[in-house]
Amino acid sequence: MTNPGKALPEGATSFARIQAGMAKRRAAERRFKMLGRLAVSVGLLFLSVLLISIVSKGYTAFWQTQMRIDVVLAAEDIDPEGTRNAETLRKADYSSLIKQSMRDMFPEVSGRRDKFALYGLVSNGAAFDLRDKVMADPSLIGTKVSLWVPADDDVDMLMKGHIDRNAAEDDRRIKDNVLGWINQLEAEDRLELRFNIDFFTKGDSRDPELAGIRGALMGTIFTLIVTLSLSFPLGVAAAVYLEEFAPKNKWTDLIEVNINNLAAVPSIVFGLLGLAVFINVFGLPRSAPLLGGLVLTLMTLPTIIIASRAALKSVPPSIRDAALGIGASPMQATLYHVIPLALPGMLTGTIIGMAQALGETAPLLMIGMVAFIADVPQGVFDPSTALPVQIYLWADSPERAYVERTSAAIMVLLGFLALMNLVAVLLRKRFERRW
Amino acid sequence: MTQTPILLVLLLALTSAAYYFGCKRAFRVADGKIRKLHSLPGYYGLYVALWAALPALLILCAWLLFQGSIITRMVVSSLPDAIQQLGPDRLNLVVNDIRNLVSGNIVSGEPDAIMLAAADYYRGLLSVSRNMLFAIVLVVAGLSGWYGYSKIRVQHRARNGVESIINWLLVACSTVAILTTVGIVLSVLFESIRFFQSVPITEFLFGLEWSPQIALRADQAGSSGAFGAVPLFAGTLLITFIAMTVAVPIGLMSALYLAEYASARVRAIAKPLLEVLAGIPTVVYGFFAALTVAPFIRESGGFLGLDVASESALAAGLVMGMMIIPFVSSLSDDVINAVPQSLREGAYGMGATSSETIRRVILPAALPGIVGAILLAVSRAIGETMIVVMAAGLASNLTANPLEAVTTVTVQIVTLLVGDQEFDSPKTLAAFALGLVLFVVTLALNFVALYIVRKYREQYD
Amino acid sequence: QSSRDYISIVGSSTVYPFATVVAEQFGKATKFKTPKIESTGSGGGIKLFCAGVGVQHPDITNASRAIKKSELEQCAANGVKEVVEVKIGYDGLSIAQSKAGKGMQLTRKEVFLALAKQVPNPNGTQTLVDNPYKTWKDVNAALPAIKIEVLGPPPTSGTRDAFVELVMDEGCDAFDFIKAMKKADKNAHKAACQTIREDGAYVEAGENDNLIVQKLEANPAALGIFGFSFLDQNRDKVRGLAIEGVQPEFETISNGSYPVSRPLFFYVKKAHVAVIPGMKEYLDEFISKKAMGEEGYLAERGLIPLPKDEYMSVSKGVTALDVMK
Amino acid sequence: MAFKLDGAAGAAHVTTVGRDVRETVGEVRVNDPRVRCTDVNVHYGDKHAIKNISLDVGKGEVLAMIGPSGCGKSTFLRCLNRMNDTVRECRVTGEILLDGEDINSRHIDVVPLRARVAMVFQKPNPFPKSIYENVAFGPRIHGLCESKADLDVVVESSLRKANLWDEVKDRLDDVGTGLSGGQQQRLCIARAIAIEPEVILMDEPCSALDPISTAKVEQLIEELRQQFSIVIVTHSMQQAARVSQRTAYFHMGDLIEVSETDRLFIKPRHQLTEDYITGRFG
Amino acid sequence: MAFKLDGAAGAAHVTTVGRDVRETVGEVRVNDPRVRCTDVNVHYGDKHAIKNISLDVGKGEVLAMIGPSGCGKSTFLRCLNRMNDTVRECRVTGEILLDGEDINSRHIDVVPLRARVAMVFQKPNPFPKSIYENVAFGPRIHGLCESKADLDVVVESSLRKANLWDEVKDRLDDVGTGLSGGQQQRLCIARAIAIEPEVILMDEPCSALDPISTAKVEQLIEELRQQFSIVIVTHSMQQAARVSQRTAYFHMGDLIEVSETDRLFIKPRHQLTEDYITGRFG
Ligand SMILES: Nc1ncnc2c1ncn2[C@@H]1O[C@H](COP(=O)(O)OP(=O)(O)OP(=O)(O)O)[C@@H](O)[C@H]1O
Ligand SMILES: Nc1ncnc2c1ncn2[C@@H]1O[C@H](COP(=O)(O)OP(=O)(O)OP(=O)(O)O)[C@@H](O)[C@H]1O
Ligand SMILES: [Mg+2]
Ligand SMILES: [Mg+2]
Ligand SMILES: O=P([O-])([O-])[O-]
Repeated sequence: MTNPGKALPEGATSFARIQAGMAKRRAAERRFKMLGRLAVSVGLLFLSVLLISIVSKGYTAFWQTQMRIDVVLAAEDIDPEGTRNAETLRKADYSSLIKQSMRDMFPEVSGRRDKFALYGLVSNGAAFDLRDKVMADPSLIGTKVSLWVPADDDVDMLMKGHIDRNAAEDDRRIKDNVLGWINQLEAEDRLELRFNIDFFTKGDSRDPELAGIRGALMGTIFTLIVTLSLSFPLGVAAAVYLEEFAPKNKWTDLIEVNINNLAAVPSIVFGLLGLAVFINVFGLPRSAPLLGGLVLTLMTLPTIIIASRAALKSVPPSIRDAALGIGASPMQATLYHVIPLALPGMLTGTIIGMAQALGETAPLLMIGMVAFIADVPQGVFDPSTALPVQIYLWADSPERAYVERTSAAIMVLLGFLALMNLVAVLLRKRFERRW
Repeated sequence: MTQTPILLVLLLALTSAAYYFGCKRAFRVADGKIRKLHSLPGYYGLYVALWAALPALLILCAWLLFQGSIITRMVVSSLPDAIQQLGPDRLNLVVNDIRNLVSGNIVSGEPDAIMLAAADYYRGLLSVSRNMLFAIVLVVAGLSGWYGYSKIRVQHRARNGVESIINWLLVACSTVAILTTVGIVLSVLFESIRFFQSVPITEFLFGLEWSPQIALRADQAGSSGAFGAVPLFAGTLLITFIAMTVAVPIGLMSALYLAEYASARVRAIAKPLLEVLAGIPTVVYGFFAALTVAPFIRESGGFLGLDVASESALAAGLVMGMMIIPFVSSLSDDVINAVPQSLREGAYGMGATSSETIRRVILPAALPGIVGAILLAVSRAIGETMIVVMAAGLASNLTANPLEAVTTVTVQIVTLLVGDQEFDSPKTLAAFALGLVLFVVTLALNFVALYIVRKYREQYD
Repeated sequence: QSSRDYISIVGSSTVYPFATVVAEQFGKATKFKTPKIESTGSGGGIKLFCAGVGVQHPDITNASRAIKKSELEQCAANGVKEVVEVKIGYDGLSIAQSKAGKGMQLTRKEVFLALAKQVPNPNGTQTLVDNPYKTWKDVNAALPAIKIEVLGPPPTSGTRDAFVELVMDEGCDAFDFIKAMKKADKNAHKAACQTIREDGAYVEAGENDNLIVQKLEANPAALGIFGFSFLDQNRDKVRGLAIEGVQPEFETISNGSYPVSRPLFFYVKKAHVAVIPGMKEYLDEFISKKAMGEEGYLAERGLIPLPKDEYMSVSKGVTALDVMK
Repeated sequence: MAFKLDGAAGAAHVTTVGRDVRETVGEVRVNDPRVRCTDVNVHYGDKHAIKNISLDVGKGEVLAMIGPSGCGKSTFLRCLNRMNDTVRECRVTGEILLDGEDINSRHIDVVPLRARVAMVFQKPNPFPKSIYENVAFGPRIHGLCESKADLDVVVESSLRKANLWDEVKDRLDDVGTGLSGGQQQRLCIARAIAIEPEVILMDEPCSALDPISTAKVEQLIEELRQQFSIVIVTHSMQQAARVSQRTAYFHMGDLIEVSETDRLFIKPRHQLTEDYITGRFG
Repeated sequence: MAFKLDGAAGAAHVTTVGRDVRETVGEVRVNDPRVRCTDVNVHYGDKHAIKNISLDVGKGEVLAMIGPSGCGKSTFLRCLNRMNDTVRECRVTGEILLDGEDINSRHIDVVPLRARVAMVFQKPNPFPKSIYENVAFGPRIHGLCESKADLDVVVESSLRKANLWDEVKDRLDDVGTGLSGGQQQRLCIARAIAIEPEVILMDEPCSALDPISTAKVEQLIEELRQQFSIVIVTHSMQQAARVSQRTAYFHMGDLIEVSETDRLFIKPRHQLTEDYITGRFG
């Protein structure tokens, strides 16, 4: 090389220059890496703050204060004719039996107001628990049984420390006399925090101590099954068509823009669409997971399509050439070589889309899934709600005890999310490779 | 209805059989020499299977779609005249009662003889229909399967046939997007038109004040009810902008870090964790933004002597940005990971540092995918509601100051739709108009984006 | 369409907590299924309700305001001709503040002065000027010198309408010249009384009352407007402010001495009563003493019961299924 | 040399007019062509990469294509099995007959076409799958093997023919992209011959190969020629001389000369050809 | 030949033990080494790809590496500027001194190292950017040019040296990936020399080049040698003979023989070398 430093000032070799610039570049490199690490940490930090705040608020909901009461199941109160007829047993006034047992425990309480407060110590659900017990085993009639029933939510809150015993009487929902009774019950070992099975096995209720997540969870599962089984194949198919097979013309441009645009449509508008099209035109039943699934499918579809297209785009053309060059049809090249390579990206899109669908409330509002539904749905046609709706509704309820249940429901939702994603994440890892 | 799964299973069995025999026949016509065939035997199998399944499925769907109304009509015509005179709405309730009787549900009162008879008739029709459906579907599947079967020749282009069917299926899948768009437009259009009849479209589009305080009626010209959408769009823009200034740097840097620097273990853990952020219900974010971030901003603002509203665009935008991090990070990470290793080596081989390689080689190569991810994130930010309702309030302000309260289009749509006012008031109708205008605006923006991306991509692709 | 063997209810989010309690009780105590209750907002509920007669349409809609005439007409146009109105009780609207706040006594006039967009000129002339007040002290020297900041419902909500009607209207009529406008120019009067300021002093919070409670807790200077049941549940965090010297309490609201409360309703489609299983029984459960009575379980949840005679007439009307005219 | 040249084409072939287009000298046509190209033009957007080329490939013939880098050899090669379809801005005109059938015609199905005219690319492009799967892919999709055992046989014999078997027999499950450059190239050759195409297009198949492997591949080409036609792009004139019967010299998109290989290297007819083979070019 | 061999290393170099490892014969060491490798081993996972190799690269020397495909030439070459760092399962041990400094040591920064020891890869890998940007990439990141005009000069001179200028001067804004195979290879060469490295590692730089371009590149190598050291992998023994002063013969991960090029081709010391260069191998 005759004049290597033509572009450089006299005397400076290019390596000297590189060396001179190194300190700055090294610093830039370090900065960049730090920024990356910082970014990931910020994201994770934020996540952990959220998680910690959720868990710390919600974990107590997995326990529930139960109260032991002794009930005299007098035959004349329940089944005076002794028929043991189911309808008779069902109609009997169990709540007065429970009231009686409360009176027996605190014979000194008198006055309508006080009695009223006393009865309020046990949950409204106790009478129904008792009824179910008697109907299951009519031989109990005529005996005195001792059973654990859920305590009222205020008692529960007190036991868990969410109501301050030392606050001024005016500042708490539990007045002094009631506090006295509770103390007495505690001293008699009649109050106990127990694992809250009902939370996982029951549907919604307006009594926090009876409210469970099962109905919403089942609704979510049904809804997401519909969503996943429609949106993944549809999304991938659309992406594959647009990226691999479609002629590039105005029409496909239009579809592309359309899809990008659908991603920006507010989710509640998809609810309007569901109402107008699926309910009013196709006559699908309101509030059904099938309907919710369809609406959420339309909502998540753009996410999956866009992610899948990005993934397909990044498969190098040489792979397609290789397959085509030995006589594979475009379909075969796509199926055997391109899609496997793009699958991680497609799965990411699905994970994110499903996560979004899992957390969405607004579109469900329009199609009747933001509702009080006590029965656990049995299929995709039964009316049901979904977990985020349950969370939303509980967060909006006045009763203090719903605060912890809201957080607990969020924990269940996140657990479900984690479970759902686990499969996808494992699959994605399997297909990931660099070449 | 409950028998449909059984029918589907039968059909599936038939289809599998069709596949099997298709393959077998292909073998036979080729005398066992596959290479004599035009396509792989599996394609012949698929060909026959598709013939067997598709027509039958079409009939099944049509049948299920129309069976209900036909049976209902027949039952209704069997009812006494007095009931038939009731008019469609009432009749519908009677039919519901009959249906409840048929399916053994609890009914409203003691059923009378007419109802019981009708229910019996209904039940009978239902079982006839079911049997006919079974017969027809299976026969059609058999016949059409046989047709496909009989077409198998050595030179029959089964692969092309199957592939073109698949191609049409793919086309159908991608038109779902178009149909959705049509559906959306139709479901907001009529109400929007009604809205524009009471509020001039120009006022709506260019009005600088949004204050649906007082229902707008003809006799109320002087009131302050104002439907100028500009502040809403400005608010949307502001919050989206704030969210993106959080999500894009953090998301992109995370993606780059995870794809290029992090060890496989860190990546395997951190990526799914970040994805959890997208799945946390927005109510949670809303509470977090309103109760933790907003007060923090207000206090630190007060500390600096700034006047910060207790509900600020900043709080909502920041938290929203956090929520959409995974949209940027995970999707970008995937496309970055897919950049061929040889490009990295090319840069490293000349003494580029990792960051230089990333910025100058990998990012440009992955750009189309990253742009897609960012557009998706922007879209998500535009469509988000709950966080803004809870943290940025509902008051519309035409401002670029992130420390003030603003509101967004979607927030207004939701609050207008679920509010208390009468449903034909301009307030409710405004929600539809907002939806429509937002749709059109984003559509236009997307066209612009497509154009820009195209132009920019031409340099690289 | 498939058959429906449960009651479908839609409507107000304010009535939702009460309707659901009744529904649950009804579902547990009878052989019928628990009704499905959607929380769609009063307007949305009435829209669905009025869409027609038939199983695909709801049987009942809850409302935190009376149905409007135009809506009833729309109903009739869609074939929903017979509608039974049921007034179920009152919802107290409380103005509250964090326990950490200073506490104050307010009058409706002061609230009006603090929140209206235009107020009578402080210099005494009988004109309206843009609201100049920054702190409560500006409004009334006896009040503390804290910034006016009130978290309240947005203009789309019925709670807001009620607030405007019960507080602002009353407050502004304390000024004679405005009151006089009512006769001359009804709309001007309405505009003067019902328009709430939009300069940030009144913060339009969402419809989530729990959130307002928590925001108040975080910001002791602010006041909040929300339903009485939330005040009741959060007495350790917030305190209700007395209006015209009356504290928001169960008793004061129920006996009418606390001025700010509004009636709640639900509307029944009479055509459905005979054919949807359980309709009659649900209505009976709702108007039973055990539910709606003075010591009924609804009262326990914060619904302010109807006065006795009103209760009697409502219950009679429901039993007879008297339709609205 | 075993095959006859078409008498008519013995003289210079006059291409249809075009001012900047050079006429081809030499034997463009053969008696019994497998592939016959007439007036083929290729444009990449504005760039006119192949200019009015007419050329035959005979049955059982090895045709070598030489010429300076960037002159259009690969582009022309890719026309022969319509690989240029996959390049968006690429436009091909003219007539290309395979066994008398125009492969550019609308109703031709490119898939069986490419199975008959297989291609080995200039840059090795193994699938990111196992070595076995790389080779087995073609036979699988074309249904060449009835059983796994058959397939094993085909994979092994293809890898043997490509002189790769010994190096990879113990690691058939490793990914193909983890091989050395030359190994990848041989893998791609093995992949192409596994489907037993009628015409094989090879774009510099030996560029990354050592002399021994090169010799093996050349030997393979000689074997394959018995049944098939082969078109090979090469930069090594020695190689062209060793393996081919006819050689075509390309220059900036023009086909300058086509002659019997021996003749072309010994007595080129065109000045440009002579300059190139004597190294005087450029 | 201009440079002296290190006396001590004149004899066979005894590598540290290892049963399956062959000893290298010939002049492993030189007097004034730029690069000195001692006992280098490379593993890809389980695969032992480079076995205990010791080798020097002298100042101002062109060292050619030959050997059958898959024998480890590229792998060894990639050790010299730590490119193997980028392969996840690759493990390198042993000592590699560049101007007396161990490049594998922890505190070495690979960035200036790779700027000093630049690499041209076996598979052309232009960036998906414009041709201009491809060449300007190095000078840009290393801050070698003050102004756009400077940069233009560097880009032009690099492209000229790589014999590509004439073909691309009108289309510097086209993407590099749209070039022909040989053009891409020359682009990669231009890209590497634009940063004026001290050592250039070339992995078969001429494999896709026609003879004329090859000659140009060889001439370039000759020029560069005045200042820098060059290690070149090639399959063409002629090329090795033409451009290099010393040649190393690799065989299945072993370095069999290193000799002055003339001597190695005329009088190889090891049986394997002889087999290979006479074509008797395999
Ligand atoms: N990334 C990798 N993973 C596993 N094995 C590899 C990898 N890269 C190379 N090898 C193996 O290491 C051995 C040496 O490879 P290398 O690329 O160094 O060969 P080479 O001498 O350059 O051959 P060629 O002349 O064909 O390029 C080969 O057997 C190859 O299969
Ligand atoms: N995809 C493309 N877009 C634009 N121009 C291209 C494209 N592919 C090739 N070219 C141009 O067309 C001309 C012919 O390219 P081709 O690849 O056919 O050359 P070649 O003869 O194979 O060269 P080499 O021996 O270097 O591989 C070249 O100038 C090249 O730059
Ligand atoms: Mg080429
Ligand atoms: Mg190599
Ligand atoms: O939901 P509301 O109509 O009561 O505000």
